[in-house]
Order: sequence, then C-alpha cells, then structure tokens
Amino acid sequence: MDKNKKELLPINAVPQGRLSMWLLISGELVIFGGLICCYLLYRLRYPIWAEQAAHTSTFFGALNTVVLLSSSFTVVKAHEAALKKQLNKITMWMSLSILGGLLFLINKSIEYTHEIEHGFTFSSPHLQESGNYVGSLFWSFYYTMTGLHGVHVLVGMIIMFVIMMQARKGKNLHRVELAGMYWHMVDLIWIFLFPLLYIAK
Amino acid sequence: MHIFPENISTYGQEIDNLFWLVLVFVVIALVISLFVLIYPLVNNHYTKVKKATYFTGENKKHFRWISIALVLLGMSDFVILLAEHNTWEEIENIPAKVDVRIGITGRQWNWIFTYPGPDGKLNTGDDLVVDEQNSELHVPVNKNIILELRSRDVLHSFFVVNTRLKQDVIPGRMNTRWFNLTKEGKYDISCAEICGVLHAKMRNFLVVESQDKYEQYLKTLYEKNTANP
Amino acid sequence: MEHHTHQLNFWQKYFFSTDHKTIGAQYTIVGLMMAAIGGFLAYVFRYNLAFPGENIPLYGSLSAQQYNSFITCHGMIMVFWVAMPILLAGFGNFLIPTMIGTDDMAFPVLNMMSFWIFLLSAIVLVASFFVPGGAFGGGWTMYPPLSANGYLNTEPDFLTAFFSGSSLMLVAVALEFIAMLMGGINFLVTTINKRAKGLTPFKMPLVIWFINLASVIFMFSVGPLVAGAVMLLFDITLGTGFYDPARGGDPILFQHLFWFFGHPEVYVLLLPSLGVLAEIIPVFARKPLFAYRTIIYLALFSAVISVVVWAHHQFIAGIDPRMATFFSIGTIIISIPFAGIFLSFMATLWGGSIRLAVPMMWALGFIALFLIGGLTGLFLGSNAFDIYAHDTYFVVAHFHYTLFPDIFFGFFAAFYYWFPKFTGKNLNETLGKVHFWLTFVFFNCTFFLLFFNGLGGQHRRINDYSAFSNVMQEPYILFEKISTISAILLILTQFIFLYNFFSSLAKGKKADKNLWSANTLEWIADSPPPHGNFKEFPVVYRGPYDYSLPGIEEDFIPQNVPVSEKEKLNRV
Amino acid sequence: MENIDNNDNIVIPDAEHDYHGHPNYMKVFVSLLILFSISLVVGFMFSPFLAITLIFVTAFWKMSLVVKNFMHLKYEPVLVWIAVLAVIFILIAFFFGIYPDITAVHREVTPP
Repeated sequence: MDKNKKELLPINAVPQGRLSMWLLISGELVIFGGLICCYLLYRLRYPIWAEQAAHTSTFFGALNTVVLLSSSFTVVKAHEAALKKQLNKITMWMSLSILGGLLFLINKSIEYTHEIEHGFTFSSPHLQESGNYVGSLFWSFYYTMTGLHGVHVLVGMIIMFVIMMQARKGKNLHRVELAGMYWHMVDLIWIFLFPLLYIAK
Repeated sequence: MHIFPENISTYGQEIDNLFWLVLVFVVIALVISLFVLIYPLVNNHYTKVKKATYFTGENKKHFRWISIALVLLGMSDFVILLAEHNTWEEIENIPAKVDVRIGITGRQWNWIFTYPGPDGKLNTGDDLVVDEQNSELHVPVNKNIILELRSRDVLHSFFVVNTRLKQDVIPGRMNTRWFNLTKEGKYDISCAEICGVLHAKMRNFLVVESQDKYEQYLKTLYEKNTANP
Repeated sequence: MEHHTHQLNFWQKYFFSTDHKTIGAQYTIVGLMMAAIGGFLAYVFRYNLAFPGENIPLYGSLSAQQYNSFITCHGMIMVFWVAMPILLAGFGNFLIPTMIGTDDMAFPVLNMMSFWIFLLSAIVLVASFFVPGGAFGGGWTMYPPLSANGYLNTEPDFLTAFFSGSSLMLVAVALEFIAMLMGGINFLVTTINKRAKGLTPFKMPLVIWFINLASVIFMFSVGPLVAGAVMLLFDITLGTGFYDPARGGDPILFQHLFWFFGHPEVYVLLLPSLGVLAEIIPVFARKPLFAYRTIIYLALFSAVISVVVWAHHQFIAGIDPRMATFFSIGTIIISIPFAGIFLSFMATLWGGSIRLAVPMMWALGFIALFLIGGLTGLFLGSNAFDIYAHDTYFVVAHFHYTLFPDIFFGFFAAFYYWFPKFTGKNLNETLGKVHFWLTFVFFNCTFFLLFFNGLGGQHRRINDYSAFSNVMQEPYILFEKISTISAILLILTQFIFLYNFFSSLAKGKKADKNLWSANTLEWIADSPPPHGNFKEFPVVYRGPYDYSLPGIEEDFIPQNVPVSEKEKLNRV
Repeated sequence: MENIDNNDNIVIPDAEHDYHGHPNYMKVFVSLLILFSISLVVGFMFSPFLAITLIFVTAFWKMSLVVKNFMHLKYEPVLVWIAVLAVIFILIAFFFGIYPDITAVHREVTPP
C-alpha cells in the first residue's frame, strides 16, 4: 500500500475483527481501570498498607512480569509469522505464548500458596481478629485484582489455544493478531498491577 | 393550601424562596417552549398543495434563535447557581458561634440522641444517651445547634421537614450540620434513605422548647441515667 | 448479493435466529414482558400507598419487606430490563442494519448470544423474588452497607449469601451489562464498517448516530461499576470489606461507582429515543431536520460532559461541598446541549406542513412531557434546594416525567412508525389515537400531583405513612389516591395497545412499502424486509432529511436517488 | 449539505492482508525489558517519592510501547486512538471526581 493511497482512506479503515477487539479492549480497560482507581484511592488513604504490601513477593512479581512480557513478544512474532503464512512458526510461537501463560499461572499459584500459608486470604481472618481491618482490606484488593487478572490470563490462553488449532490448518490466520491483542491487554494490565501491588511499598 | 410545610429554621425561608425563584424561570421557559411547540401544530396543517419551506438550519443565521435561547438558559442557570450558592454555603458550613452540640446516630430503626453531660462537652464519658423508638430530641429555641450525625449500621438520612434540613448519615464518618430553630413545638424526624424493612417506622420527634425547659429536660435525663445506669 | 435460502426450521427461525430483525423483536418482546412485570409491581405498591392495609386485588396483602422489594425491582426492571433492551438493543437491532443499508449485523452470532445472556439475566432477576427473604429491598441504587450485610442481619455462609436477593440482583445486573456491552460493540462495528456505499457519517440518520453514541457512553461509563459490583458481590459472599466502614472500606465509594455509571445511563436511555424523534418529526412536518449537524455536535459534547456530572445525585450524601459546586456547574452545562437538541426539534415544526399521524402525536407528547421533566430538573440541580427535595416525591415525579416519556412515548412513537415496515401490516389509526390520548392524560394525572406531595415533604420508599403527620393530611392523601387510580387506568390503557398489536398482526391491511413517504433507507426494502433486507445493496447520494426540496414535484427524495443537475441549481 | 456529490467509497482493508507497517519487535521487547529493570532498580537508589514517580513513569512508558507497537496502535486511524484515549479521560475524570471524598477526607472519621 503506497503512501498516497493511505491518505485517501477514510477514518474507518479498520477490519471489523480488529475494530471490535479495540472496543472490547477499551471496555475491559475501563473495568480494570476502575478497580485500579479504587485501589489507588484507598492506597493513598491508608499509608499503613505499605506494611502489608511488604509481604508480597517482589521476586515472583518480577518473574511474572518477565514471563508476560516475553509471551507478549512471542505472540507478536506469531502474528508476523501469520502474515507470512508460515504455519509451523505460528504454532511454535503461539505454543510458547501459551506456555508463558501457564508459567504465569503456576508462579501465581505458588505465590498464592505462600500468602495463604501466612494467613493472608480474601478476608484475612487473623488480621481482622487482631483489629487490623485496614490491612485485611489490602489483601481483599490484592486477591480481587490479581484474581480477576488471572481469569483473563486463563481466558487469553484458551482463546490462543483455539485460534492456534485453527491457524495450524491455515484457517482464520487474521485471528492470530486478534488473540495477540487480547494477550497484550492482559500484559498491559499486569504492567500496572506489578508496581501497584509489588514494588510501591 | 400551603405548598411547603411550616418553616421553623432560620435558613428554611431561603430554600423556599429559592423554589419560587426557580419556579419563575421554569414557568417562563415552559410557556415559551409550549408556545413554540403548539403554534406550528395549529397553523401548519398538511396540505397537498402547499409544500413546507425547505430550511436546513445549518448556518449560524438560521440557528440564531436557538443560540439566543440557549444563552438565556445558560444565564438563568447561572443566576440560579449564584442565588443558591450562598444558601448552600450557609447550610454546609458550621457557624462560628456554637450554642449546643448534639450527637445524632442512626440505627435500624430509630434515631439515637446524645446530649452533652454535666461537663458540657460531647463525646465524653458522661454523655446522656436516649436510644428508644419514638423518643424526643429536645433542643432550645433560637440557638445555633450543631448536629454531629453518625450511623451505627447502614445509611440513614436525618430529615426534619419543617427545618428543611436533610443529611445522609454514613457509617464510618461523621457529618456535621446545624440549624437554628425559631418556633417552639413538636415536629417529626424521619429517615429519608431506605434502611431496611422497618424504614417506614423510623420516626422520632423534635421538640423545640425554651432554654429553661431544655435545661430542665437535661437535668431529668441526668437523674434518670444516674438512678438506673 | 447472496441469500442463504436453505430452509430453517421453526426453532432456528424464531428462537435461535441470527437475523437482526428477529433478535430485535425478541429483545422488544422480552422488554415488554418485563414492563408488564414492572407495571404490575407498580400497581401493587401504588395501591398499597393509596389504600394502606387493604387487601390488594390480584395480589393480597403487602408486607413492608415486599413493599421494599417491589419498589426496588420496579426501578431495576424499568431501567435495565425495559429501557435498555427496548431502546438500545431493540431499536439498535431493528434500525441499524436497515437504515445503513446492509443485510445484517457485523457479528450475527454474537448478537444472538447477547440476547440469550440478556434473557438469562432477566430470569435470574425474576428468580430472585423466590429465594428466601425475597428480592432485594434496599432501593435500586443498591447502596451498601444495606445491600452488603445489613440486609440479612446474620453472618451467612457462602451459599446462603450467594442465593440472597441482593447477590442475585447483582449477578443479574452484571449479566445484563455483559449482554449490552456485546450488543454495543456489535452496533458500533456494524455502523462503522458496514454502511452502504456513499453513506458518510454526516449522511447517516440521527437515530443511528444516537444509538451508537449511547453505546459508546454505556461502554465507557459502565466499567467502574462492573468492578464495583464484583467488589460488592465479594462483600456479600466472601466477607471482604470494600464498602464496610468497620473493615476499612467506605460506603461512599460505591455511591460514586454507581452514579458514575448511573448518570451517563440516563443519557444512554435518552439518546435512542431522541433519535427516534429526529426521524419522525421531519417526516411528518415534511421539512428537513433543523440543524442536523449542530445536533450531532451538541450530542457529542454532551456525551463528553455526561461523565463529569454524576455527583449531583449525592449532594446530601456528605460529599465534599466544593465538589458539589463543581458538579452542579457540570449539571448546568449539560442542560444546554439537550435544550438545544429539543429546541431544534421544535424549530423543525415551524414552517412545516404537519400531519398529526399517530407516531407524530407520540413524538410531540414526548417533547411536551419531557419539557416538564427537564425543567423540574433545574430545581434539583440547584444544590441548596436539593437538600430539601432529595429523596422526596418531587424527585419521583421529576424522573418519571423524564423517563416515562423517554421509554414509553419513545417506544410507542417508534412502534407506530416502524410497525408497518417490519411486519407489513397497518395498525389501526383510531385505536392508536385513543391509546395516545388516554396514556397522555393518565400519565399526567398519575405524576403531576406528586410534585406537590414532594414539596409537602413526603419522603419516598415508605410503605406506610401513618407515622408522619405532615403526609397524613389533606390534600396529600387525596393526591395519593388520584395518583393511584390514574396509574391503574394508565396500566389498563395499555391493553388497547396490546389489542391493536395482535389484531393488526393477524388481520391488518397490507402496508405500503413507503407509507409515510420517508427518505431513509429502510423504506426502500420490502415490507416486511426479507432475510438480508435489500435485494441489492443501496447506494447513498444524499442526507436523510431532504424533504420539500424546492423545484421537485414530490416532497421527499429517498437517500438512494442520485443528485440531478437541476437539483444542484435549486439548492442554495 | 456540501458533500452531496462526494460519493466516496468506504475502503475496508482485507483482514488477512497486511495493511499496516511493522516495527522492529525485538527492539521494542528489549526496551521493555530495560524499562522493567529500571523500575526494579530505582527503588533501591532514590528517595521513595522519586522512586515511585519513576516507577509509574516507566509503567506508562511500557504501556505506550506495548499499545503502540505490539498492538499496532501506531498504524491505526484516529477512530481507534479516540477509543483508547477515551479510556484515559474516563479514568482521570473518575479518579479526581472521587479523590476528595475517599482520600482527602477532611472530616473526622470515627474510628472503627
């Protein structure tokens, strides 16, 4: 597509799959953004949350960030392969991305196990019993935000798997990019959750 | 027939006046718009012979009547805002001169009234608490009364029709409002925010009385409290 | 253009159809059924208010708990299960593909799925009446702590808490949001990508603009509330404390989350109906819509402003007084574009050649009633007076004067206008007029007197006013009775509509293809439009409102008629 | 009605066709990793306030890299930009509308 032609395109030159994906992503970002705003407001209200945030494991958080960033990279490589119709490469890159998601969830569950062992659960009864209600609220937010994000990771993995199965037969190759976009959104949310929950102590 | 119930607070009249002011604007706007709406209906019936005028209204000259109307609307809105702003500030901000401070706490389903004890201060150990259904809130007449509004369980809303004061009470935080009542008598206190099954039964009384009677009431309350603690 | 002519069986044709018209009809019919439920609830609690303690015909006696449930569900149902499916999803499904000249939605299967999720949400809501404790009874705003834990008065286990009225209502609302989000994305993509050749944005009918704008507002404002609803659900079922002040939370947060969506929602409901007016008024005034482009700009402007006015619902909730001033300025600003839109509609009538057909009567009735509703908003927008009027019947009357015309007058206008198109049958004109006048009169009798009750200090959501001396006096008791009787008559009037609907459907006269002589693309298709709508995709050459163009014999030119040389000379 | 003759076609690119350009993904990925390590390291180097500011600056930077390059927002028309920027506008309106009531509560909050 030469440059002149591009300028002639009307503003709406987006294929409908991509357009609907963008709209879905903006809708999802508002949901997560609302949740993050609520967290941020409480975080500013209760500086005391820092001592609870200290219990989160920066190591696991950082590891997960690297995992998600890399899987974002692999999925965009899959998109590149899809444009060149290299079916084997698509399968490879997408499997790597799904593996990344899996790794993320495994990390997350190890992390959850640690935290639950220390008594930090959805409503953290031991904090409530000792009168530290504010501290228990931090953990409610922690589990809601990471849990909701985890659900999105799982959904993203399922979507990628389904589309990979289609793409390796050469069907619906353009959907590889759409799955990728959804996965990038999952990554994007984590980019904000990580500093909010793990490093801003 | 009176539009408003009897007013007993110092700022109540301002709120009533505000209503009349806005009503003037609303009636003028309504009459004009209904005329604009109905006039063509009466005059421009459909005929096969005469076509309607072709008029897109796209340029500024065509739009000028609407622009003028919108500017007028904006201006009258602004006038209303200016007119009500002082009243709003007056009600929201606590006056410097505090005569009586009373704690009011909502619970399912009655209002709890807390008077300062013998030390004259609220929120100390010797406060006098009345926590009964249909109990009375006694306040002296012509005094600045500061209300500390709290809630014990869910949202309620402290509403005395005759004082024109309404304020939600929210668990976990205290709202402060005030009134200065000019007329003695007995009035209803209701809850204006749905608060559960017996929301309709959440009614207490406001008794406005002279300073002497008020002090007398506090004294008997104190004696009752010390008699059976 | 290809048609899939393979035979569909009964289920595929009427239930699991992917055809936009069938889905639109499904939305509308479910919406009307829910309206019947909402209307019945209204009848029961209105009867209780006028004749307290008496046995209610067709129901029995009403307890305080049931009264609270009924007012709550009446509000919920009317906003989320009547207005949303009829105005947004129903109109959107019927009108968008036909008016932009295409065969179906961009994603027909997604469209079908969104309807079934919507139906599921309606079923969950109705089911909540039958769980122990009944449907939630704390106001449709669902303010915690009442919805979170004050409602059951116990520390319930997970299952009991999950199957309680408040939790099921939240689940139903969440499902409804998902359905409408899916529908909204579908509308937007369809409108952006599937328009007929030549149909540039500024040649689109206004109703398409407004439905899409409503979808956009909905999509962007609902997010925080979805998050908030999840948090509230966890508060109910898992014992967290997001809104529980005893556990560090704050109930005010939910109020903000709710109204951040709740106020834009008002415009989500209003815009599709305004779009319908914009279609009907020019057709029956035989005149171009006044200031078409300006209306679009005004609407875009108000869509932006609509997300910064929400806190005027919370003036007395103890929010920061300076913020209250800020939000009341926002409220004032947003009144101006909507006034501009209504004035433009009225200006369209001037110099027109007006046919008072049934759709036009509903449209004009809408404007007349909405004027009262909108102008009484000025009282409530001034925050000092709102201290007194908040949560009284003044507010009740005010929002019924805005929402009733919006939902029902808007729907009936559209119904009488497009019914011949989408069924191919004519409606009975006389019955339509009777239906209009009775609805108009009884509606006013129901709600106008309530303004006075509100000014008299009658606070709302009370099943029994016997404790309050300011209400238990004349004329307020009389007003309550008049209002109730009118409300019952208003509900009975709707049977005329039902009769007209079914009898016309069964044995109505065959409708002309373009019986109102309108310009927009749906009138080019056959009546009723077949699967795929158009025989061949239309090409658009002109705007939607070219009525009574000088120098042309007919007083309308459909959008797909090419522009002639002669016409160019005549056009100023 | 000046566009009366402007019978323009709406050209919707073929979904399977590569209608946009491609950045160097490896470069973007490496810069993402660099930014990420910066956000990890600053916590140990600067005062808390500065560190948090830097952490969020890098977070926003990472966001823009992902959205613009991986999601190809760079190559999208205005319409998509509006959809994405609207999210930010909405969230800013939401945050600052609520800030005074939740965080900057000036009134006495009764202890739980």
